[in-house]
Amino acid sequence: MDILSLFVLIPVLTITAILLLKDTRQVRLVSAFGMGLQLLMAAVLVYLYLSARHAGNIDEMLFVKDYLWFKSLNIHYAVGVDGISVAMISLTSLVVFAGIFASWEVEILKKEFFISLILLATGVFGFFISIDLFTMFMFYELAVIPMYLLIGIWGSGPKEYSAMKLTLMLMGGSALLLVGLLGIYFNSSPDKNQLTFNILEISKVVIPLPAQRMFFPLTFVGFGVLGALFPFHTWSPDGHASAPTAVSMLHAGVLMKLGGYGAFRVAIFLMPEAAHELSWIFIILTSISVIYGAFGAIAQKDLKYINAYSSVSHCGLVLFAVLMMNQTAMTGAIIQMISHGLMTALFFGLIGMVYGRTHTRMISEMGGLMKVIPFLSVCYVIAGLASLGLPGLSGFVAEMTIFVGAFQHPELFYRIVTIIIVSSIVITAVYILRVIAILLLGPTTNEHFEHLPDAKWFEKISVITLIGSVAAIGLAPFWLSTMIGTSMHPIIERILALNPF
Amino acid sequence: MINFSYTIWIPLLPFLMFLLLGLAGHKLKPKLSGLLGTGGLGLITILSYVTAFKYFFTSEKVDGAYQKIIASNFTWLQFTDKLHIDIGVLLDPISVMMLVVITTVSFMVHIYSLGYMKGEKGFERFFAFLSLFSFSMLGLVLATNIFQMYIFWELVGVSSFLLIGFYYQKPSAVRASKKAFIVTRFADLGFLIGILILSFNTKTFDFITLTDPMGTAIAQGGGIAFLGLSVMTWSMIFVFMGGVGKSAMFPFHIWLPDAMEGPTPVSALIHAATMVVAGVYLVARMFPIYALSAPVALNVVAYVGAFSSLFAAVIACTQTDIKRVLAYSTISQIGYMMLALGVSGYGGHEGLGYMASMFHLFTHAMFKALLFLGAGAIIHAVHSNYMTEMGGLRKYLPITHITFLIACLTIAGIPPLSGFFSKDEILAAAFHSNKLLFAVEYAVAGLTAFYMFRLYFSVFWGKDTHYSHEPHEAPATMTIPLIILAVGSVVTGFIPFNKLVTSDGKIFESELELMIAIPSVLIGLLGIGIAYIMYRKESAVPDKLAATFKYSYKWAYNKFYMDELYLFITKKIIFRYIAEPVAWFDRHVVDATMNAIATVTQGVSYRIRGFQSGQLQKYAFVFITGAIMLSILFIYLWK
Amino acid sequence: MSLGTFLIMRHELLLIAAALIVLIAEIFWNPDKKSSISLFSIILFGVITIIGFLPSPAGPLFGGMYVSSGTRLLMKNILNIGALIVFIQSVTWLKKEENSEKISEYFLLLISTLVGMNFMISAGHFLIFYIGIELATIPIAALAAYDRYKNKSAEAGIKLILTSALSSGVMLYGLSMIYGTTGTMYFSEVASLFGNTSLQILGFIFFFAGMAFKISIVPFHLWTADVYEGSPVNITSYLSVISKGAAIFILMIILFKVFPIIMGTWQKTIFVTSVLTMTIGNLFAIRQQNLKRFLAFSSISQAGYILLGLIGGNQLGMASVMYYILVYIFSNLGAFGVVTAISNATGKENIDDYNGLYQTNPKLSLIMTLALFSLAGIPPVAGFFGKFFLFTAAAQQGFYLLVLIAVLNTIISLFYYLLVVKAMFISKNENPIGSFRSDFSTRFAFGICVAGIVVTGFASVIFEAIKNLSFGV
Amino acid sequence: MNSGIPIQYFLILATLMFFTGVYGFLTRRNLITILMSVELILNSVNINFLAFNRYLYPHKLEGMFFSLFIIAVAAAEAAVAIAIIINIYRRFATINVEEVNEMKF
Repeated sequence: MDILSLFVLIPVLTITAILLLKDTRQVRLVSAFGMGLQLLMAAVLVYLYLSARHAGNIDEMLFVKDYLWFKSLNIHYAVGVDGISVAMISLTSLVVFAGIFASWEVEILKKEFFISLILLATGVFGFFISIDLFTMFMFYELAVIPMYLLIGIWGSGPKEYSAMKLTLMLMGGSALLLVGLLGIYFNSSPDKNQLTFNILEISKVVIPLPAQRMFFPLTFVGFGVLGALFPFHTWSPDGHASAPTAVSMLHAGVLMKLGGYGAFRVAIFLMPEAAHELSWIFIILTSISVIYGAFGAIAQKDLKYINAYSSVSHCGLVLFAVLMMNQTAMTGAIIQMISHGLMTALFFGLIGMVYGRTHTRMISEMGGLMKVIPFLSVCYVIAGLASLGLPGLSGFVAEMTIFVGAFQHPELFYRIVTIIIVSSIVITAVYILRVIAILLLGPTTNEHFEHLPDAKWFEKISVITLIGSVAAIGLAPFWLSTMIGTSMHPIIERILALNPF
Repeated sequence: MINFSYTIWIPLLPFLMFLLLGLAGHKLKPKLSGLLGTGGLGLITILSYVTAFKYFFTSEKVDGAYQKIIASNFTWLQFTDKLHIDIGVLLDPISVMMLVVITTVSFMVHIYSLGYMKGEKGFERFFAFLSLFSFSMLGLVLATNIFQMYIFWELVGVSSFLLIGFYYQKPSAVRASKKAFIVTRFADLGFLIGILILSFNTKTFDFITLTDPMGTAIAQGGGIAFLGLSVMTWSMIFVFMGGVGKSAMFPFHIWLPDAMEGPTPVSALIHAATMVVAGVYLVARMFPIYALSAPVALNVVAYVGAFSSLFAAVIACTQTDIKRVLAYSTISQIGYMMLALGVSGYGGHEGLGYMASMFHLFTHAMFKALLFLGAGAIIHAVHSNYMTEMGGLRKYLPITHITFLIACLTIAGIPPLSGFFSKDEILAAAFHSNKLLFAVEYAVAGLTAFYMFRLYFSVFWGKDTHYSHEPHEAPATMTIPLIILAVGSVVTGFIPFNKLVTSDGKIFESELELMIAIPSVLIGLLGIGIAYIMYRKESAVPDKLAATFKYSYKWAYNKFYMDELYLFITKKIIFRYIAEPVAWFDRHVVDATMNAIATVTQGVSYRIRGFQSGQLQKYAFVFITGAIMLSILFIYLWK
Repeated sequence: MSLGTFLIMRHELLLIAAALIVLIAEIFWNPDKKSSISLFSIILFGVITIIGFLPSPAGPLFGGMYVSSGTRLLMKNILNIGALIVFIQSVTWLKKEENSEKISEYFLLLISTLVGMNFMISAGHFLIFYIGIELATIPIAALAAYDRYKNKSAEAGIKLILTSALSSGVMLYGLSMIYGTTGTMYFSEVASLFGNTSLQILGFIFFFAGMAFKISIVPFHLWTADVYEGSPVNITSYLSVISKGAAIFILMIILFKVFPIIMGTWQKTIFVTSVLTMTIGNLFAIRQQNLKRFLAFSSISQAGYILLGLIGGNQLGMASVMYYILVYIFSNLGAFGVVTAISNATGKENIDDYNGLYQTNPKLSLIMTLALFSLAGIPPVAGFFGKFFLFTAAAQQGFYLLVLIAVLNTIISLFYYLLVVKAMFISKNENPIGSFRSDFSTRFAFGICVAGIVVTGFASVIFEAIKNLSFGV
Repeated sequence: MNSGIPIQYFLILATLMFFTGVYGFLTRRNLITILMSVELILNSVNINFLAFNRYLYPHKLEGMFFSLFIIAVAAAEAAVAIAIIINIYRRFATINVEEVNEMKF
């Protein structure tokens, strides 16, 4: 059994175990065990990957396994992983592990909650390990549907409305994506009976330019909808605000990364000429979503809305960097995905814990929590500093790589847009500090928030795993950036070979 | 080659101390954590003294110039093949001088805080933040490349945010820390843009390759022009913008007076000696580029420095809170240093301004720290910040009184003290290159003497106010640093800076120009005299004077309404006219279009529900017309 | 003409035999155990379905009027599977006292419609085709009016019989035009003699109108909602799945074999009608409250998607249509099964009555969710694969615009499918439908449907088998 | 041999009959009359088949067979329709087609 398919098998086994469980109390223990095992597997995978690379294995994808699925359409269940997907898998396992512990006190329908949560995780893991477009698309859609139930049943506020809006918009994105994939499939090789869905084989063939011009926007916008591209981001604030803690952690932390990763791996890697040609439209859109998201966050009153808008801004940055199509910017985009994934999961986790205690998310109603719940407040400050790019935490590494990379672009227009994007670090600082100042510092305004219980053990585990990984990337980014950089190299070579700009 | 690899411990030790106190601080007894912090600082002070001695006196010089020694260096993050961030230690005259300054002042502040902060609730948190600050400041100073400097630049910003907001219960402290962080963050944005432009053109971050006069960076600096100025000038102006933010020069000075909300040792350490001079250090570090390939930027530095010093000196004369007076005097003194750098040339005697600025930085650190710690002792005794509520303290606080007097005399530029030598060098440098700036600085020297002694007389002399309870002299741990610093500010005047710290590392001869020294002493005495008349004894002269210049006094007192202007910009413009419309736009336009699609489909489905009328004959009618329409379509219209 | 050659018609012969056996059996059955007739006829039909899968000789009969080939056998087998599930689901309904004495008529009529469909599918001559289609329609009209004690059933019956009569009239008019211009009614000869004259296109369009009535494609679909709502639930499921499936199969065969010359025209016709069908089907489905009407409009929009497979006119198109109909059978019958079970137990058919269903009977709501997700085309259930292959077939011929419209329509369809899921899982209800335990036959039918939904997706062997058989029309 | 009436007359007659039948179907109130109009449509198609067969392809009798079957099927259809109409009369007490529309929208 190849190691990669284990990543899909373990969650499925966990789900079946939960199904067979009678007593609902053990449900969270079983899922914690399952996801803990998954985290362990991720660590093993990273170790194996690095040792394989160390031993001089230089082919693009490692641990490649290929099972024929539908012979007539040449669809394979092909799995393989390179530095980038290993990084994404470790991110996902970390966030899922923290998510499980953040939802320790779910009351209604415990079993169904954990089943849908882990189903979502299966979809995401499947997406990251597969290199066959069809399997990738199947896992992509599999990951979106549990969101409806998770937000609809366990959410708060206008949960039906936002659950429906979120699902429809994301499925709308995947609809465009389907047409894009079919376009790529039917142009994937000159002679008709060699058509393939396999990314590696398609990348060896130059898709004719008119086809690229038609299908690149479709695919990029299809993934962009999930990656919070500007006009299609409106599902994110409502969706996150009414989702339960763990769900918004998983969604913003991991699911939105599917969009960025997909845009990079499918849209740009397979259709570089069209990507380069049409990139100026999407550069404008993504830079709007960065600045727009940051400004939007300043004026919000609800904690979750602030974080939702900041996720729009950070994910916009990812798409922006991916479009720059040079080695540094793309590596920066991947690191930004990982760092933002961890940070936003941390933020949503903490917001959920604060909401669990004060039962309100309006920052005006709360104040001076530092004295009342010191552990959570300190973690919140650390999360805030990480998200505004303090050196020594992962935000800085990601953003600096993107800015320096984006600034290496030969054309002046791209460099001027980069300077506009760089100003987003100030706006981020404004809204982060605004929240920290109102929420945590200053005297306690609300009398019945005088003595709230501080973090329980499972909350501590969830928060510490995330802070630990954020600090690890921040302090020693070398291992991560080289891991991603080396596997970015062949991709960049292929892109530059086709259109040396 | 002397082995300097141990110097990596100088920044590393405070970082470990920060981790120790930060994580395990609340478990240790406050006393122990305080001693741990101070001990750590003491150790690295000794280390830096040893390094300074070995560097200046034992390491050999290549054709007369001190060498830039990379003690250790490792790649932290690889961007492109040529651009990568390294973390390491670079030793050269200004960085070793800064090492000495930072560690000395920090050590003094640590000892002082043992006394000042005793009994405070967050005692170990305070020392943890102090160690974090020392780590980031040392890291900044020892940076081998511009990106490492940017990293520690941000860390310094954050530690100042944490320290200013130490009393997080006080809303004013929270507001002040937030303001400080955002203003400096805005300036750091400029610094980052400068780095990006610089690195794009010169393809490197390292200081050595950048600042090497014969190197490629400077040679092709004048290259691609963009909107009139050469790209190198643009990058230097942006980099200087970062310096302006951190050193509280004119446009971004508003955060420094509010930063006084933090505990006084913090103000002494950060807002007098170390952090605020980071801007000066940055310009000094990049000086070869400024001087050789971006002279326009150097002029900008000079004029910003001059204007800030004049502007701050005028405001300082009207302030009543003693810490705010000292804060504005700091802005004014740093304006001095910036001016000195601005008017200096490169190499040999031309670099007099550079040497003078570094010299003044060194001496200013000593006596300004002393002034702040003295003010701390006064506030500690009287429990109030305002001069108006003090008077005749010389009887109650003898040691503070004497040390404070020495510091005031130094800053006023009275001969035997260090202030006189360093300020005189600056005035000489200014005189040789730019007469207008010399005149401005000359006036500022007078003003400085006036407002310092206004402070001194109204606190220690003036009316004998009766205090609610007997003000007592500060305990030993607070007075010892005062004495040491007082001795320091006396002795440092005689250090031959022209042999140690020069723009190109070579020694050059410079003697005291009496032609400038005498007038500067005279203007100093004049300032003291006026202050003596107005404030020595209870007198109505100051109020009468204030009445006559009613408007200008009111304006100066309210800091020329700069705070209100910034508040207006941030609150009104950014919040009301950008953030809220964006949020509204997102809620009512982008979101509304998505909902509109849904409502349109619902509307259409409502309107066409009539088709399904339940009438059999209507169905048949649609059936037949459908068939006929299709056949017409495909026979005639759409072949 | 040895008797052996008649074995080619094995499917039809077996069905006729079964019909007669059921008819006669009812006479000899002792009156008080009347309900066991349904069990007997289901077993009988089950045997026939299994025999259907045995390999059998293929070739023309009656001088080319009756043609049997591998694909057509596969089509017949798919229909048999669907019919078997409908039979099993109708056991509980037949147990009701008002239907007790007309159980065998029920089976007789259904099996006769199946015979009609089999003849229709293996027609080689328009006459056999006409007889088959009429034999398939008229008994269903009688079945629609089966429930004598409900107004709606009678109304459904009259609407069905009159509109189908009209449509067969229109179709015959078209056929007469085709006969007039080509002089023959044999499929093969018509294909060779067929030209592009406007009279012939008129004939084709009128013929297509008749077929479109059966598949309920938009301009001709208005009867569907009322008949589905009025007639008893099992007949509705039979109508929506088997009769529609058979009509699609024969339309596919005729388009590929008889009218290849005017491929351009019929591809354009399908393009127009498929867009209309999907959009209007979805637009009407959004507002429905009654679940039977809701599933009616959902089946109309599903017909729109199936047309995408037809438009290709290639082997992949045919295979994906057949595969999709198999998946459609399982998912639609799964959904209808739940509706049947609940309406038999409580008589409630509105979506609001389904609020909070998950609290009381979770298994039923899970089956309903799986069926709806399969209809919406969401992984991991089979509907996703079915829809994907349909879109691939259409995209292969370059109809990317149509695929885009279809894909956007799936979002609207996902909206109203999720409305039902929302009702079951999310909406609160103070008196939800009481938890009840349906009898063995319904649970067995659910078992088959769920197995079908889950397995046909992943098991690629099913699609590959269909692919190899297809295009051997 | 085709001395008598040219084929066009038959075709025109058949088309006229077809559209009168359709008109009858759409306008008449009474279900029975609607049924009669359907019969009209089917008979018009018979005429068509017979005319084509007789005039254009006299040597083959396919048209004849076809119309024979149409007549048989029309009869079956009418029988079932009338049975349903009787049932409607028993339920709705009317056979006015407008009143038989409980189900709509």
